[in-house]
Amino acid sequence: MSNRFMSKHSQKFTCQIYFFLYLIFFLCLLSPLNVSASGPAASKINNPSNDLWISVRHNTESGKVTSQVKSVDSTVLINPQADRWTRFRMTQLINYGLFILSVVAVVIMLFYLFRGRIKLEEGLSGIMVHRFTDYERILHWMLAIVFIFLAGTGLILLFGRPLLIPVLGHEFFSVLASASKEGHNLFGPIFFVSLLLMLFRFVRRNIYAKGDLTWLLKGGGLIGKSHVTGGFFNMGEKTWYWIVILTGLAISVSGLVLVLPNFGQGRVIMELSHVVHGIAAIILVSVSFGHIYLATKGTEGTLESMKTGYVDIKWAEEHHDRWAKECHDNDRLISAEDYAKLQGRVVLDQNVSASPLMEETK
Amino acid sequence: MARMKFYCDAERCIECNACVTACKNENEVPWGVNRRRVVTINDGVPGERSLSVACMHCSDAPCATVCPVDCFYTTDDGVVLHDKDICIGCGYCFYACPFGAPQFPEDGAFASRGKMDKCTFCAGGPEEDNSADEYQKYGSNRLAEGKLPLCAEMCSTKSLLAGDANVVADIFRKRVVKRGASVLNKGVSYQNASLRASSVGKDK
Amino acid sequence: MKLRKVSEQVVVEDAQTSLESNATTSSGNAVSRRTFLRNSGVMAGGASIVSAGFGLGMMKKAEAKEVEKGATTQVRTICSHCSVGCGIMAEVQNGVWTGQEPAFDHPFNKGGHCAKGAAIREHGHGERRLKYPTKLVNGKWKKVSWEQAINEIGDKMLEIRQQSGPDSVYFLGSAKHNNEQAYLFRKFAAMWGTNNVDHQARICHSTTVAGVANTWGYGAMTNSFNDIHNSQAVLLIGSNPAEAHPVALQHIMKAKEENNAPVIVIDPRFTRTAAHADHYLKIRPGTDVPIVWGMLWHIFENKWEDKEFINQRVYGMNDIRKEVAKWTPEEVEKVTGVPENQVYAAAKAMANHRPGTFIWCMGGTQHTVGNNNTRAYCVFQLALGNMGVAGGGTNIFRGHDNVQGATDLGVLANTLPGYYGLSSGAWKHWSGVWDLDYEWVKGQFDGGSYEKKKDKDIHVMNTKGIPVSRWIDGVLEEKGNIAQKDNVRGMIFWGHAPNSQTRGKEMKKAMEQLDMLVVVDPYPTVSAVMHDRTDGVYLLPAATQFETYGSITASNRSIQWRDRVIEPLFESSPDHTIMYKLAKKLNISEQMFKNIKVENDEPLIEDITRELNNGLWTIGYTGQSPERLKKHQKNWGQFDYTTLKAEGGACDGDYYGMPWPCWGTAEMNHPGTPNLYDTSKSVADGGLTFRARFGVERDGVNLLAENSYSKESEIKDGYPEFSEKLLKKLGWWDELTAEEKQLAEGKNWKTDRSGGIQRVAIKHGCSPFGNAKARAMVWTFPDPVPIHREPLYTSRRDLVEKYPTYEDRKSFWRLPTRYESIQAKDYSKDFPIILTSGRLVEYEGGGDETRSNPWLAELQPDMFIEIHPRDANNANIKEDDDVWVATPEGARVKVKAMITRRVEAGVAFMPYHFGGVFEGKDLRSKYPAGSDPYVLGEACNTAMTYGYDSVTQMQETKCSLCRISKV
Amino acid sequence: MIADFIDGPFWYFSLTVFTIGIIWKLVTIVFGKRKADLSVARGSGISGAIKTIFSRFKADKGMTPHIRLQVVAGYMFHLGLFALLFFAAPHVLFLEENFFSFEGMSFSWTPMPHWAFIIASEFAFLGLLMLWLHRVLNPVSRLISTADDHIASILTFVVMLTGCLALLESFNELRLLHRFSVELFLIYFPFSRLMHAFTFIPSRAFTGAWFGRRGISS
Repeated sequence: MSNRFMSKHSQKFTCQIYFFLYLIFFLCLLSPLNVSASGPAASKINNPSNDLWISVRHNTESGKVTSQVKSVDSTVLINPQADRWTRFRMTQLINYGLFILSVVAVVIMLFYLFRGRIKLEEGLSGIMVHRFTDYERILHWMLAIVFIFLAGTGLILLFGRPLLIPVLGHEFFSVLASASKEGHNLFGPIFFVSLLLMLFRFVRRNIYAKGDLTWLLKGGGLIGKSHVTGGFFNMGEKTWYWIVILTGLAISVSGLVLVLPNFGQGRVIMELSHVVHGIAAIILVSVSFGHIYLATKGTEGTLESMKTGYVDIKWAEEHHDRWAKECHDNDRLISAEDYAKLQGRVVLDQNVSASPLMEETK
Repeated sequence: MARMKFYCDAERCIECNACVTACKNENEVPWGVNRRRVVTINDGVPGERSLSVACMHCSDAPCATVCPVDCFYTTDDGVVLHDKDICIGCGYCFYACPFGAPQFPEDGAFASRGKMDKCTFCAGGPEEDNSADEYQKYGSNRLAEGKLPLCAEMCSTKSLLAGDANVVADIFRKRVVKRGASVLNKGVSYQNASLRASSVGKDK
Repeated sequence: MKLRKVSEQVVVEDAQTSLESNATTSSGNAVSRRTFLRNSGVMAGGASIVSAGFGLGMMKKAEAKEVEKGATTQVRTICSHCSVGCGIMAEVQNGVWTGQEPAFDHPFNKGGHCAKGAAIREHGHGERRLKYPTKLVNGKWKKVSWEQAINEIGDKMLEIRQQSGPDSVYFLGSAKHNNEQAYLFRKFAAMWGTNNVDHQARICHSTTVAGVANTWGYGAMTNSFNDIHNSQAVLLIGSNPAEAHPVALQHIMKAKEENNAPVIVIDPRFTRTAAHADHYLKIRPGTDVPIVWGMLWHIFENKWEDKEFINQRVYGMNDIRKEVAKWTPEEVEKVTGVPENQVYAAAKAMANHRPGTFIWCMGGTQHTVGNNNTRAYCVFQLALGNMGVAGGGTNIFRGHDNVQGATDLGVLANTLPGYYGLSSGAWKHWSGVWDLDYEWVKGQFDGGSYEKKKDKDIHVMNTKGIPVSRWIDGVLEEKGNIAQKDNVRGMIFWGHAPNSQTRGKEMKKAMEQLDMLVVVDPYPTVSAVMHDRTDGVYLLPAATQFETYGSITASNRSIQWRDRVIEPLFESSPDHTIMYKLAKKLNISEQMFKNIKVENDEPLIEDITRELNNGLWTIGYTGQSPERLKKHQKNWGQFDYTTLKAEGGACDGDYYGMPWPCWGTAEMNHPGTPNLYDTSKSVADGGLTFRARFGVERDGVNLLAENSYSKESEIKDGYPEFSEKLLKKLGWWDELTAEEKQLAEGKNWKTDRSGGIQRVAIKHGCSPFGNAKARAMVWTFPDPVPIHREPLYTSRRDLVEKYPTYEDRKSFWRLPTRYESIQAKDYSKDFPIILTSGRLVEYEGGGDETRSNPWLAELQPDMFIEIHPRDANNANIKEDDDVWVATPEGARVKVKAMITRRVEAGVAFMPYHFGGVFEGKDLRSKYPAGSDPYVLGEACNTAMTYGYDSVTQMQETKCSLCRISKV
Repeated sequence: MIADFIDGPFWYFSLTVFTIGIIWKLVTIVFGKRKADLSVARGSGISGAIKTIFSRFKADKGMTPHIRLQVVAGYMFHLGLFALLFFAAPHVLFLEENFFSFEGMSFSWTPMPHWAFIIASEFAFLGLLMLWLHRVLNPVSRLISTADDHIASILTFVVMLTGCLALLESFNELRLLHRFSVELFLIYFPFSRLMHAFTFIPSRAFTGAWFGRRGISS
């Protein structure tokens, strides 16, 4: 779908509408009703029809518009928004969306190539601290799984026509698309729910505090070797969190508007929701690339926190020095052996199984 | 190569809804799905005009442009049709169409949009012409029988015209000219006689 | 949990395609095209729009086998909705009505249809039809056999007859019957021995028939829809063809666009017709006479009238002048609310553009002064000389598809077929036609006498019956006050929607008081549910007009032959068959079907046609033999779109449908009369003069035409109606053949069954019924000169004194009838808003049929009332609010509010097609299972009030008073 | 080709395996040898059994605070799944057409409306995901889980997923996918912990009887 083609399309289509309307104007101008206007009393009688059809074209009639067919927007004769939405989706969303995503991907790849994996300066100590409870991790992974599923299906629907149809062919692609659409619609609400749980669970720890600014100034430690400070969550994580919450909510709400077609919402509302949905989704997906990279390949020791809920104290000190300090103070460090037992890597004996740490399950 | 078009003559349309029921009749469209509708502007006041609208079979159809599975195609007659075996009922065509032609069967809250349904210019679908399967999905295929859409054929006042764009245009042009000419012969129509009588005074 | 027959699933699925419905069926006939295809081995397609589950059937790719098509046959038939008479091409496949093609070559509609006509094929589904004879047994509907139903009904009728005389059974006929069935129905009543027989014409155009017939002879549309092509001006009053006769607009538009004919609409409501008019006058309901006199005032004032025409062909125009002189512009504006300049413009338009046609419908007829209105319209046309010319005339659009025919065939309480009246002469004539002994017929009637004429007893057989508009009172009125032996005890609704009649509340009471209520109809109708009876109700499923055949008369008097499209669905059977069964049960079939062949209980339609051909000489129903009618139908493409004349071809020279009068016998081959009273044609070619019906002179004034005569007339002046004597006087007697002479001896053009007199008269270019003047002044009516009288329930108390209504009548059509006693009381304080009613395009009549048609029902789901924004605001009503509409007689209806400027402030409008909800109570549960219409709603006539025309007992539905309040 | 295989032979095969498997399992459980209980009866075994079958629907008081998540998610999933299984319109029709139609007559029940279907499936998915994630992420449950548990969970998830992907009810491929997953599920069922769908009754009954006999309330 090249830009050139698109612009051609939209021009043609507008002409279409105008052709239709000019015909109507033509009729109005020549109908007896109006020729009379050019008759003797012309000065007194001006022709209301012209304005009428113009207002119809812009869907701004003043008079009452009715139709015996009672369905959504059945009284809208011409919806001028439709054309704009079409142009937005075809020339902007698809093209720029594809552009942004690929750029982000490339940038991360380059970053990895040049900066490589961010190792812990002092390496792993084996001493662990507890960071996330089971519930928190369950939430995270649920959101993650659902998000990836939604992103995948969503992207299929958005880019499928230009990218996949040539490969898969119409029939098979529409099978895939149908599945994607149904899945997308069905998992949307689950995403919404997990997002809300996420919001409540983590909001307290993600309120910006002092120190975050300096983190920002130091570029989160990515730039240069200098050391950055951070609490339980550092500036970067907080920002990511807020991006997820805000775009997520935008996506969810607009999504619900689209997925429930029959609460009488008009086409215009749906078109707008779709615009919001698309833009927000592109943002979230592209940023998530970064998150996924940093949490897995990007930095050493991070993935651990979401896998087991425990992190190496060294990792904590490096990325969340203030929190690490707390842990030291409250003496929440766990020896390598205990950790091994907790993870069930060595056979448990009675008293460990009764260890208070089991309470972590809460 | 003919280009099929609908045209509704607003000076003649009286909102009798024959086109709507004719469509239901010919294609047995279920309750709630209306491929064609009549819209009345300025309802109940002088200047009231009605127009019958359905799919306009645009030369460069936005529905076809946005369809994520590319299920639309344009026939040699310039009729815009879609393939229900490919349609996934996403509703994008519904957003893209300025005329509100695409219809979706809905069943209560959380309705999953079924396959899109719209005016086919009585030209059926991709299936074999007039096959039972085609009828099941798209309704009848009158074009294949050399007939025009029933809505236009049954219009009570011959307001709704359908057929080759040039022919339609000719018919309409003739009409307009006639309207104009007759006015010129007979002087001012009585639309405004009352106004004149009041303003100019009686010409006894 | 549900168990169901697999065989039923077909229908259930089918129902889903049109609507979730519990339609069960007892017949394989009732299938739509979808199911038809499915039945022949097609699985629902993968993309089936019906989203049902995914059992193998639904989910497998459609294994679409090509249906082995039984040859598709095309059947020519006629739309059964309004009186335009649109042609229909039905496509039938293996006995199933699978398609409908436009009849492009049909002269009336050129393939065009309104919403109803375009949805007519649904009759072939009949999902919500009454499926089998049903009887109400202590509150429950019970299926019974035809035999049992007929027997029980018959026994009850005989019992009533035996106890209270034949007049206690009321025969309520229908305008939906074809001519043969209508005629048979009237004959049935005669054989039974009562004049208590009537049908919708009473409440639709009876005032037209009376008023127009008494003005110039015949009470029918004088020209035709197609003839409007010739009109230079079109005036519509109390008529909304855009909704009631949409196809008529096809012709009006032609005149408007090609002749630049000004289209003028006079109506209390800015109708869809008005929206397309050039000039619109919004009058106060019930002020038709003033507005017409108001226009005439300008015409006389400016000397625009056609003096020559008036001198030659009009009697009593001077009396009119006197009356019109009173209607100065000021007075007109005061009464009608229309300012002078608008009235002037309308008058000028009509005067400048001649010939102009004058169209009216129920807006003019349904008033206590209905007959005055219709006569005023006629006078207006007479004054402009618009009568008897192409493009002129009074084009009266009738309502139902065959209301014209049913009227002509005398399904009326005051006449025998052909407007012969009820005189002994008339009875003798018909006894002759029926080939029965007059005394036997007389014997069938009640022996007593209800009325006296110059203190001479009049036999019951010669006294008018109770009109349909008043049957309620026939039941409820004190026995002593009715001029009849006993109250009405048994009602037979043979194709009538009770919700098309006013005073619903009293009707409910009446229905409950009856001994027996029989409904013969394809649908249960509101008659089945509006009452709270628990037994004594019978519903007999009649076949629709597409399941039988016969002739019908369109509004323009053309008679068309309607072919059978499909066999009767379910257990229904054609009306004439049911009539025969009942007649047989009542032991009158012998006489009734003396010269009609009956094959397994179905009388032969053609024989009936021939019999009525042999009797209706007055209005020339004699030339239209079944053979000629069928020939016309087969060749309807050969008739001219404007003149209706066939040039060459099988029907060369004929006018389409041989519009009556089609003089003489079929052998005479008269072409029919396209435009009545048109002297520019010879009578033999459809020309005519005004009928000499009212004598030759009055108080020394000549009533015959003066040097005006039809083309090629050998008598160059007026002449009286032809009779044996006149022929002898003229010396034309010997031109009759021997046989003709034998039959014509002592007879006149009406009663001579040889047709000789008519033949000879026409041979000499004369109209058989003479050549007279039209009566602008009808001295036999309560108001010889049409005058304005305020409605009974009027909001203009200030005008009551000057324009009072009539005095109450002691006995009028057997019943006491109230006028001034009602008008005396002032209701305008509590009921400030004028209430009027009318039609919607999607529905027709009582609407039971159309509301049961999903394609139509979807378009009009709610009963509503149109209210002006001012009134709405005053009552604090918003769009779509539920409102109570209360009327002075204590009835109230709950409807949705539609706020619009269509109606003037102080006026409200309701459509009258709805039923099945009564004063807010939904009656859906009371319908027999599966036969409830898709759409139910309050019947506007539940609230409509008392008021009847002073001549014909036409009901007043167009102006009453109401109070509108939010629920 | 494959379609016919899935709709035909394989369907019947899986059905047979399923039925026979179930019956065999239950039989072995019910009529399996058991040590005679020599203890002196302090109460009725029957009543204990019946009591326990129902009492076990409620989580143990002491445990509740620790397993709130599992309980909530567990109920969401099981109830949702039950509704989907027996009241989804397509399933009702399928069952009617394939199991409950005998010559001319057919038996069916009112399916739940579309919206209810959606809600039910949302619940089921939410519950299943939570449970499985808990199984993976909680060290203890991870330890006590075997491959069987994971396969069972995933298989169930796949069945549900494919079902929902085919929601438009028009692409045969998707229906086949769903059906195929169902068939795998059926074959796997009798030989896995999925049997708990049937066995939870006898197991509870036995424990209940055992306790009841000893007069232990459970």
